[in-house]
Amino acid sequence: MTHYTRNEMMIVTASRALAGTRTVFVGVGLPNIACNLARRTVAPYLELIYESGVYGARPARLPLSIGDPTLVSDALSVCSMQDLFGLYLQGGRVQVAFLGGAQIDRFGNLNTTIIAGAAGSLEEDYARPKVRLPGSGGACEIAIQAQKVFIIMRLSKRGFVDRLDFLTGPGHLHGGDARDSLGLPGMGPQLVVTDKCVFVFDQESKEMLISSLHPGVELSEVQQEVGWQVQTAGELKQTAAPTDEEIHLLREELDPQGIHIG
Amino acid sequence: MTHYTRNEMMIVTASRALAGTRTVFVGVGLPNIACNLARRTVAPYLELIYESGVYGARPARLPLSIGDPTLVSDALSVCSMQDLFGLYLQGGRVQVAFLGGAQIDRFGNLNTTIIAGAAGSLEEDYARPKVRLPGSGGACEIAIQAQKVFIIMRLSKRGFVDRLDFLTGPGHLHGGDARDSLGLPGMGPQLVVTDKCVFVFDQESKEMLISSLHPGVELSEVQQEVGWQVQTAGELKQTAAPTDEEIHLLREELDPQGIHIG
Amino acid sequence: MASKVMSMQEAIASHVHDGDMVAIEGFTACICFAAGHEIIRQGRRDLVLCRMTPDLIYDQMIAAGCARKLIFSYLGNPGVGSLHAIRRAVEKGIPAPLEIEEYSHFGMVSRYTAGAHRLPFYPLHSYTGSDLPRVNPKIRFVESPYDGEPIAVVPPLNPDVVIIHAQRADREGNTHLWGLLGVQKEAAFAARRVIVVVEELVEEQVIRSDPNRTIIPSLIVDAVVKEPFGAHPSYVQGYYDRDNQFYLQWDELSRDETSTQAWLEEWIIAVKDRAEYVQKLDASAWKRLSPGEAFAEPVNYGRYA
Amino acid sequence: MASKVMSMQEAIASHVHDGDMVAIEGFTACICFAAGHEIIRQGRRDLVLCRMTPDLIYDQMIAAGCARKLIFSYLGNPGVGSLHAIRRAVEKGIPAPLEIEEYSHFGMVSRYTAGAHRLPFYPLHSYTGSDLPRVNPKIRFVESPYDGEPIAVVPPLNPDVVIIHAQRADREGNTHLWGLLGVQKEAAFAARRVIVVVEELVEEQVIRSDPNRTIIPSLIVDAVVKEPFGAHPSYVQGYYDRDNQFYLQWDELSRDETSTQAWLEEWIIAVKDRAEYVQKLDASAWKRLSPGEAFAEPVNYGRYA
Repeated sequence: MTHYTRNEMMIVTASRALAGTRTVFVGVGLPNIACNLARRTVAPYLELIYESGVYGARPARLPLSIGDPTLVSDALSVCSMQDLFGLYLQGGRVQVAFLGGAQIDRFGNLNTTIIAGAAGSLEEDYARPKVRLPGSGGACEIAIQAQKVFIIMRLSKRGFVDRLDFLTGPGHLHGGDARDSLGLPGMGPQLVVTDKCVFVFDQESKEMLISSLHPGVELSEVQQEVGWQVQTAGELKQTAAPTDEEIHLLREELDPQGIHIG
Repeated sequence: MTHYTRNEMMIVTASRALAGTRTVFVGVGLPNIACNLARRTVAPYLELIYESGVYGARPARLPLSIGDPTLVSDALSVCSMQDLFGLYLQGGRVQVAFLGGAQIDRFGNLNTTIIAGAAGSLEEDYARPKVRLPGSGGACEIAIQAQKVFIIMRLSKRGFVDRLDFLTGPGHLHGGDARDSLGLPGMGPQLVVTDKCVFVFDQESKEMLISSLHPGVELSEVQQEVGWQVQTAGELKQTAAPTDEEIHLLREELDPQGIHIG
Repeated sequence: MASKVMSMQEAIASHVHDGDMVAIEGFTACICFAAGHEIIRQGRRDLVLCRMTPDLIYDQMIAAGCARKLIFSYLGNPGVGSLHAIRRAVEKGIPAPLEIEEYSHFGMVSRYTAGAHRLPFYPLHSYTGSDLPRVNPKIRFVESPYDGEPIAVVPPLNPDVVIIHAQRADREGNTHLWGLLGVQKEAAFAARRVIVVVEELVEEQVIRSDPNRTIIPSLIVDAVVKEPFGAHPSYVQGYYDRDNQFYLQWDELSRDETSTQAWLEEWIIAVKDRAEYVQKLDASAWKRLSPGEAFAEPVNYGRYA
Repeated sequence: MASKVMSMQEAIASHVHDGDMVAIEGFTACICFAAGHEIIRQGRRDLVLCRMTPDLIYDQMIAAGCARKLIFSYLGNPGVGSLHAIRRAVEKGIPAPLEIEEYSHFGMVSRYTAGAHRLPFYPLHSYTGSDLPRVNPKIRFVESPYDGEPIAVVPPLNPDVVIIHAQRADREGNTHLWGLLGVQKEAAFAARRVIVVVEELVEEQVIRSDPNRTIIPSLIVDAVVKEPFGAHPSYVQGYYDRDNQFYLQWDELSRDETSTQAWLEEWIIAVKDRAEYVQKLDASAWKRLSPGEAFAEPVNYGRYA
């Protein structure tokens, strides 16, 4: 079996989660490659939707950003952002959306707004942040409206925190039936793919559970990078390693310059 | 001076009221010809807007309806009806709109919905009308939103009534500052052009007043066709007759088959 | 993706059922008469018909007894006069009483928009001072949380089936539409099922060459029907003109219930499909209705590989 | 109508004033850097800048001290990383404190839409459960009068000036735009004044040949500027590609306040206009950024005379 990188492991795992999916809301970078890989393997009818207004993209190169001209040329439809967010996302036409963030908590809530300083209150921390992050972009409504949310994030103690500095995009909020009781249309986060393991969410409590460890990763390595006492989902499995075909597609076709897979 | 028909008199009078206007919301038939005549005479920069989604039409023939393909070919812009009603009309970009109706009252309120039978209540008359008219179309929001409304209607006792059977498009409602107090964005009806005379509206009471009689028309002829005691606006004037040039444009260029001017 | 191409017969049989809420949209342009005729032929009953402007096609469907209710904003034979069959139903209950639910144009547009955007309501500056809210309790008002002023709202409209006629689509239903766009995009996205009917089937690459022209994506399309001249007597921009002679003829013949029924029998019931209808029309009609050519100036999307 | 064509200098001098609310829109595509640079050169102050994605152009304008406030939804160098100058302003008040007002993308789109449609608010399914409403009191909720459920709303956004870059327009400002459409139409209709900047000026007949492609009508346009390569380092579909080398270079140099100011001095202040900027760029840049040809398939609108 071919040697593979941690990024390749993440991408392949994310792509397999798209088996049978028809529509995916794509971010650039890793999710973009994962979706293009899925189209060539487990989800041949997958259509890529970009918040910039693109449906059915067929990028001839790796897009530089979410609004690259290669996403427009040869797309099935290109519309205004009002239509993209209103008709596609809010209209309930997006089955899976990929999101990431600077911080995630045990219920899959995401922070992409600020890293707090020492001010103490949310309002003051927001007004004078230690680190100003990019903000929501479309993440807030994507988290609320997409049928399912898949999260891709590298595992780290700074990222997997007990308490977010700011809640930008709602996951399962405080867990249980919190989403349903607020009437959020989407089902929220279903999967968190990291470079070391995969998490799913408990059906009842909606708490994040370790579902499988990537080959060669120990449970303690994961525990150590998570800011709360994390449980496993039943018997712990090992994530299936990338196949030769997947690695070949990634290296020869999808990212020949090794920008994202390296 | 060339002999002219009553319709030609109406069209020419309506066209002159557009002097200096930039945007007009056009209906088919008489208003369409009046607007095209105005473009060639008093309002060279007039742009025609049709509710079907057309801005800056340059019809190569007399349109058969408000959605004729000749309105699309060579137009400056063709958009969805959501954009037409939302961005142009509600956006406050329409200076003048032409409306008509089956009934009008002294405050310029219009009825295009039903002619009542004998039921007695509005709801019952509506459920079982004597005559079912076309309904609002865009008239309700046009009456509310256009900066100014010009009305074209043939003078008749059946049309100029003391009390509408149904209020489809609001004029000045019960008069005075009724529109303002309800927050309606447009100024409401400013002018009523008929085949016998022109009406304006009193600045304070907003009641319809005879402003000028067409050549050869007696005041009593007008009184007789209006269902309320109608006043004049100061000293009664005579409407200026069509010029030879206007008549020539109408007959040779705008309606060579005499469909509307006859 | 598998092709969704099927005959009009199959498309109506599979997707339009008794009691459905159906919208054949198209504002004066691209009105799919072929679909309406097939619905009549297949004898559908108790439909709730939605359309901004019912036009002749709903006059025919209501005369044929397909509908129990009509949701609309303008009841007219555009540029000609009344819709006599619908007036008979509303004024006299002939052939059967017809329930109506009435809006203004912008109200109907807004209902489809709310339906397409999955919004609980859509706000618009209309109806204030009008009697329409008195006869339609679905028209309501909400207060703005910014200035406290009231504004009218309408609820979403989500038809079971929306039928759209257009110039061209690929076999999956990615559809190019040009000329008047009406409310087609909003209606199609609001629908549970969408039937696209086109003048021409084209290769996917034709669609992909001009993605800004794709008004309806394959994602929301259930059936694709190729039906040339399927919008006659209405028109398709660049393909054929409105057959105004027919609009005038209908104004005459539809004033009488007997001659209306005779026309339905001759031109719909006794006709197998649109191909036969087209054959039955005077051959000179197509020549008379054919427009000259006026092509859009070229547009380069560029290759970015 | 008289021509509205003028130089960028005239357009900015006439239409952008100190203290104005200004939006240079364009989502990754067609970002009018040329206008932003001219605003810096003319020394505008106290601007309220609106943009979904401030991108490098607002990073430069804020570094140059033009703005007192920023209304936005995503602060990033797209595909690269942070906007360091804006971060310095927000985190450390360098060169001056910057007030911010923050939304999600759909919230910004909805604000422009409400502004363009003259609505008191626009409803969207967002913000429920998020902390954003806690730090932005303009995000509110209203109850649906149909089911009583709350839904988020945002107020209209009506900038004093909106600047749009596009492929082509006529001399009155009727503008064809293709590729990503972003929020340009809504922003332009929401504006009090509109400046359109284009790669090519064309005859009115080019625009009239394809009216569905006209995103912005002359009616709402105040100035038309012909400025080839005016969107560099962003891209214009079919004309040139994004200059990603510059996006990477800015990421490096803008980390430091001194090198940022040196770049502004060399590439904006010391440069007369966009023509000089284009000359100053490596000549090979345009070759490197030039896409291949990929034309839209023909479309016939027909002549109906």
